[in-house]
Amino acid sequence: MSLELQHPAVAPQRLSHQFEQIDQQNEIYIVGMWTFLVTEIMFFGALFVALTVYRSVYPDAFEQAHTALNVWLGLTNTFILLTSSFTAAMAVRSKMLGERTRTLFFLAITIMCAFGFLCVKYVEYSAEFREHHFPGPNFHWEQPVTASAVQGDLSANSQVALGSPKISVNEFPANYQPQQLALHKRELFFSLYFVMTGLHGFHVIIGIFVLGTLWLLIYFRHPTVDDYMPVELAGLYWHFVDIVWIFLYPLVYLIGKQ
Amino acid sequence: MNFPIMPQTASNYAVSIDDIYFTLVALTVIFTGIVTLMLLVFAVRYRRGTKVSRKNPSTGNLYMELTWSIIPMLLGLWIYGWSAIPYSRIYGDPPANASEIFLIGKRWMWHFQHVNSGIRENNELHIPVGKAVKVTMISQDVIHGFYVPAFRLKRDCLPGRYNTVWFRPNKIGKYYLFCSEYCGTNHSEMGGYVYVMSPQDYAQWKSNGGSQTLKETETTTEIGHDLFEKYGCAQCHGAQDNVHGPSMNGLFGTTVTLANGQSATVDDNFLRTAIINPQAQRIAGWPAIMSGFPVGSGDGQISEENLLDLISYIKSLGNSQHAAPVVGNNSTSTVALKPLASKPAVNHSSSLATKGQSR
Amino acid sequence: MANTDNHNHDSGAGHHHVTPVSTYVATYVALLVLLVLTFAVSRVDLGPFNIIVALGISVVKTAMVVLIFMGVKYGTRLTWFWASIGFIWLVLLFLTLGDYVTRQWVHLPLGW
Amino acid sequence: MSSIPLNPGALGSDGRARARENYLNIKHTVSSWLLTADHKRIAVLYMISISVMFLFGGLAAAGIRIALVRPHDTFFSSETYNKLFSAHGIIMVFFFLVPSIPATLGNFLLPIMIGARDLAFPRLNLLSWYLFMFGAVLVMGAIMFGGIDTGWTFYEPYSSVYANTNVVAVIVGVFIAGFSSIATGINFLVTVHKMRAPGLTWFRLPLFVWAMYATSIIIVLGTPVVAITLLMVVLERVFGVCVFNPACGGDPILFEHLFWFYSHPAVYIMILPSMGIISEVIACFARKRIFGYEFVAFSSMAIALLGFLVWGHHMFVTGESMYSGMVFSLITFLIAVPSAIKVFNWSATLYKGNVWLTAPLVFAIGFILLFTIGGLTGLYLASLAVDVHLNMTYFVVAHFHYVMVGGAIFGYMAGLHFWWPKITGRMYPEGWAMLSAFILFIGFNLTFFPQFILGFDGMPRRYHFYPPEFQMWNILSTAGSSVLAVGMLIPAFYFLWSLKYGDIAPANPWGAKGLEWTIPSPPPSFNFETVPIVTEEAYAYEAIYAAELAGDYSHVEASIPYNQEYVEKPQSNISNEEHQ
Repeated sequence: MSLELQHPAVAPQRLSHQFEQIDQQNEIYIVGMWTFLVTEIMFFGALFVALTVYRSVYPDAFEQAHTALNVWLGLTNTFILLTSSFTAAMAVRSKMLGERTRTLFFLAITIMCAFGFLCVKYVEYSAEFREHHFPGPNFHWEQPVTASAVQGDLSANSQVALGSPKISVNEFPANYQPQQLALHKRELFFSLYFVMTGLHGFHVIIGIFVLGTLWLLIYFRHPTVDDYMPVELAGLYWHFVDIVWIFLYPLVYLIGKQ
Repeated sequence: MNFPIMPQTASNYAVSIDDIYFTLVALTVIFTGIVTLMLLVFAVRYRRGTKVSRKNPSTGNLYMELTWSIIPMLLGLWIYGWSAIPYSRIYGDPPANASEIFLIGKRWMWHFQHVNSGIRENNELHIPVGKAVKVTMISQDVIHGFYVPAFRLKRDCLPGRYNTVWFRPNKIGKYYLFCSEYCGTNHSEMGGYVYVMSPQDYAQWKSNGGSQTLKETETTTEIGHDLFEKYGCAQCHGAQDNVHGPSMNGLFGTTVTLANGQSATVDDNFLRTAIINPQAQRIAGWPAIMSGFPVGSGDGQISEENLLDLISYIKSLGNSQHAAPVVGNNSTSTVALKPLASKPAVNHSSSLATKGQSR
Repeated sequence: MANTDNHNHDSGAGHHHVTPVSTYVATYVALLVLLVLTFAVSRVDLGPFNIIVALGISVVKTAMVVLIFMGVKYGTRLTWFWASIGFIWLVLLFLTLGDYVTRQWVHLPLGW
Repeated sequence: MSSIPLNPGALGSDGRARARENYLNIKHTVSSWLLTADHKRIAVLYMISISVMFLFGGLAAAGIRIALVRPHDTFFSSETYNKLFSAHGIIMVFFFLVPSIPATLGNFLLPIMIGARDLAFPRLNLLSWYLFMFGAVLVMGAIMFGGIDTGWTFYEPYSSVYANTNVVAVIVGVFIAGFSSIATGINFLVTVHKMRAPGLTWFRLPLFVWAMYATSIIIVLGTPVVAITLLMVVLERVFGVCVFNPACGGDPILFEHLFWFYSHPAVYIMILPSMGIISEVIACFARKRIFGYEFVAFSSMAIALLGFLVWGHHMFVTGESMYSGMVFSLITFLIAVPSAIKVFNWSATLYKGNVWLTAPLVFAIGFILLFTIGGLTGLYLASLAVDVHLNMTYFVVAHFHYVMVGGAIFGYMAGLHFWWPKITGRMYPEGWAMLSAFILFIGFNLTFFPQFILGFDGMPRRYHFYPPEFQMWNILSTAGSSVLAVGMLIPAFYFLWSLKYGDIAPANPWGAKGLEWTIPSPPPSFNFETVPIVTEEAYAYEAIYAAELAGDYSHVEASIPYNQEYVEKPQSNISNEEHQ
């Protein structure tokens, strides 16, 4: 087995039976992972197309609906994911150089960031559920009255939402009734919001599972992770999850003018 | 034993579409013939053991490749251009004098409303020969397909959006009407007949009130007028009350600027959305005080049928192009407004401006 | 099993490129700056340019993550190919928008 | 797998032949099959699975044809009829046609054709079969216990709101099978890119490999889109989210856009591999290099790429923008060009060949004829105005059956016969194969040609009841389908028969070129003892052609009778391609 590597400190690798050379094997893994990521791009891409179409058809409804989202929590989550992407890249680098402790350290931070992301997401989701923003028969929408509602005053908002519809019938002519159904284009926004962020969150959970497994394997010095390739591939996946969020944040949280 | 080769031809499109069709049939026969002949002749003539000349076998020739790329391509482009013309007529704007018919598809029946006579019929459509007909269609549930083979005419009937198609029947007769888009259990039974009648027969049919089953004498426009009052539309959209909402007079067919800066043409689909979900495309300059009327049969809801009636009424208010100055609060609307004298302004809605939803 | 040990060094050796820590840190800082910029721009009303600027920044951020964090910059031509084809193909999917844009045009006078 | 000896074809030390180890007899346990990472065994597993699915799909089709004998059928209720055609479509499209050639012949041959020991990711390949089986079992269960009545297109809002059948289970099954297909696609792409034998440049690749490559690109780029679209239907049904439902402003046409973004290219997933097979078969039995190799190769890629730009031609009448329809129609006409190039190049290959009329070649000629008709009738549907009349009628049904049955299945049959000796080590009975080819061709045309006329007459598809004047054409079609069924059953019987009683196949029964014919039949577990080095282009039949014209047929290895002891013969034509 020939190992002629550019970097003197790079850890040794093993060759599978179907390959001839270690370089070939490495490139195959990387290209294979990228091909998988291409399918993921198309997977999320279809949702982005749906978002773009509906946003262009119902610009105002989307602009109104998105005010219910908490921009600051979204910003926090973007920050968390960018950080985790950085630490994931560092973990791959450390693993490539055979620095076990540093690898474990950076992987741990990446995993913690992923958990942090999910915690923030949990806070956001529970607020949306409290306000009946989840699409379906219980969907309910109220136009935020003040700018403070936009700023994430969750406790105040939730109390209002739990009560009866704020707009009472007697403020309108007798034959003119407020209709929740008329506001359903916002349900469309929230459907896309939940599907897209939910699917992204699902990818984060898979990422935690993969990175956590790697962490354990490296911790217990399992032979399958002598090679840096598993960490490299998990890193590629994790960066992809980050990229999806890089687009989700401006397109879902920052619609139109604030 | 009955082996029909082609359907009846009874509309202005039938002949032009058949021309393209039979040209394609000819091309198919020619090309399939060439390929079959080549394959069979070569396979038999050059089969193993035959004593034929096999000198200079070729494994590629750029000119031949170009020949059999470019000829099919040119033929294809010719057919493409030829067939795009009737297509753009079928789904394009109808002639101005076309009589209008509303069509509501529901599982599993077709419901027609003749706009100018108010006659309604189910699964049957009676139209006079030689007169252009525009069908505006919508579905109450799933996607249906309005299909009359004799007219070579098909259009999907979508839920939530109007589709239109127009045609001019040119042969008296009784023709099949099918649902072409799969819509559930009794999909194959969702059909009926289109009766193309002579003008005299049609006039008599019309004076008899149309189909025996559904006698309606009020026109859709008249029903729409009643609904306009019933739903309280007139309170804000009446003749002169341009404070809370744009007047409907002369609105149809104009181009308006929306609150989000885009411009839109006021057509059937625009009005439909405006009634169901006004905030989705509010005309610039008007307060966001109107709550929509969702489609349904409950309180405060409006049926697909009534929606069409309302739209028919609003259309009847004309699409005047007078460049009257825009009345209203700092409106950027380009709507031409024509005062309608007879309708009294409803004034108890003034409280709406202050109490309505704010954006 | 690797019986051909006279293999070409150029082909796959690039994967062993070890990016300096300083590059990663610089990229990270740049990403954070762009994030703040995204947020700041969304607070200014630029009309239709809000979305264009936001998408532009996202594209730049993505490019940085793909090229540096994911190491495509040092990858082989094949990696470049597969890393770009997904994004290119996504553009085809967005041709769907053509339908929505042109649906309004049905009332254009066509001359008959 | 590393315990398997790498030199399985060797003779015993006494020079006498012993039972040669191959991928079939190396281990006999059930687990050695179910946990195998060998691409050849996985191909066989796939072959068995899709044959079973084809049987189910065929039974559903028989039900449809029985119902359509009478204009007002009383044998089935309309619910049952709707479930039958839905089951037929879903099974045939997602569980037979899409995996048919890539997952069986492609899986078996692709690594061998490029001189690799296995695919790049053998365990992913096995996972792909398990995903397929899981999806298939789920879908079959859902169809058996309740069924689904949405049609294979799952159009919204019928599928999300109105259907009250097992939509969720079926869609989840299709979704999972989609990932199986994606796994295969990724595997093929990476394998073709990185695992070709030394000397095997892109323009020396067999055209089957080109076709598989083009197919894989479509799978990888298209399948995720339909997966997420169908997932959204499930979410609409289960959680009440609202993406395509018009009740909250959703657009059912957007569903159609996203659905056809995959499902139109999916047609090319079905037909491109067949085209690859036809190229192999025609070149082999004409004893000639394929005419215009580069054009055939690039036309595969052109079809794959252009195939992604034409999805809107399924929606001319739905309310898609008129202008959008015009663009999609134009590109659809352009895609006819690469198809025409292929057909003419195949025909030209036969010219001045030394044509050996075997069953694979007869199937291949049948393919070209039927595909020509299928392709040309596609132009009727691409013509905007004509499509307004023909869309959603039996014309469409006839057209895509000409492409998918006449195309994909005839191609699959050609390939199956061509490589059957390689896969099983046994020859199929030639006479029966010829007979079944002719029966299939006649039965097929009798079944589907009347449907073109029915379609032009205006009979809509998916109709249980129809106007009585269409009855005679339908009776003709049903009669044809029974002939077709006989034509399908004959191969099923003789293939099974040949497994035990067929003549033992030599390494290269056809005197064909290509790396797969240089190794024994059936191939050893690791395909090649040493990595082959390729020094010539694909289909270098010149020497064989010259020899045959001179009356020398010695390169065609005679079948070895069943009772003779198998002795491996020295293979003269290997030495040209392999330099150790």
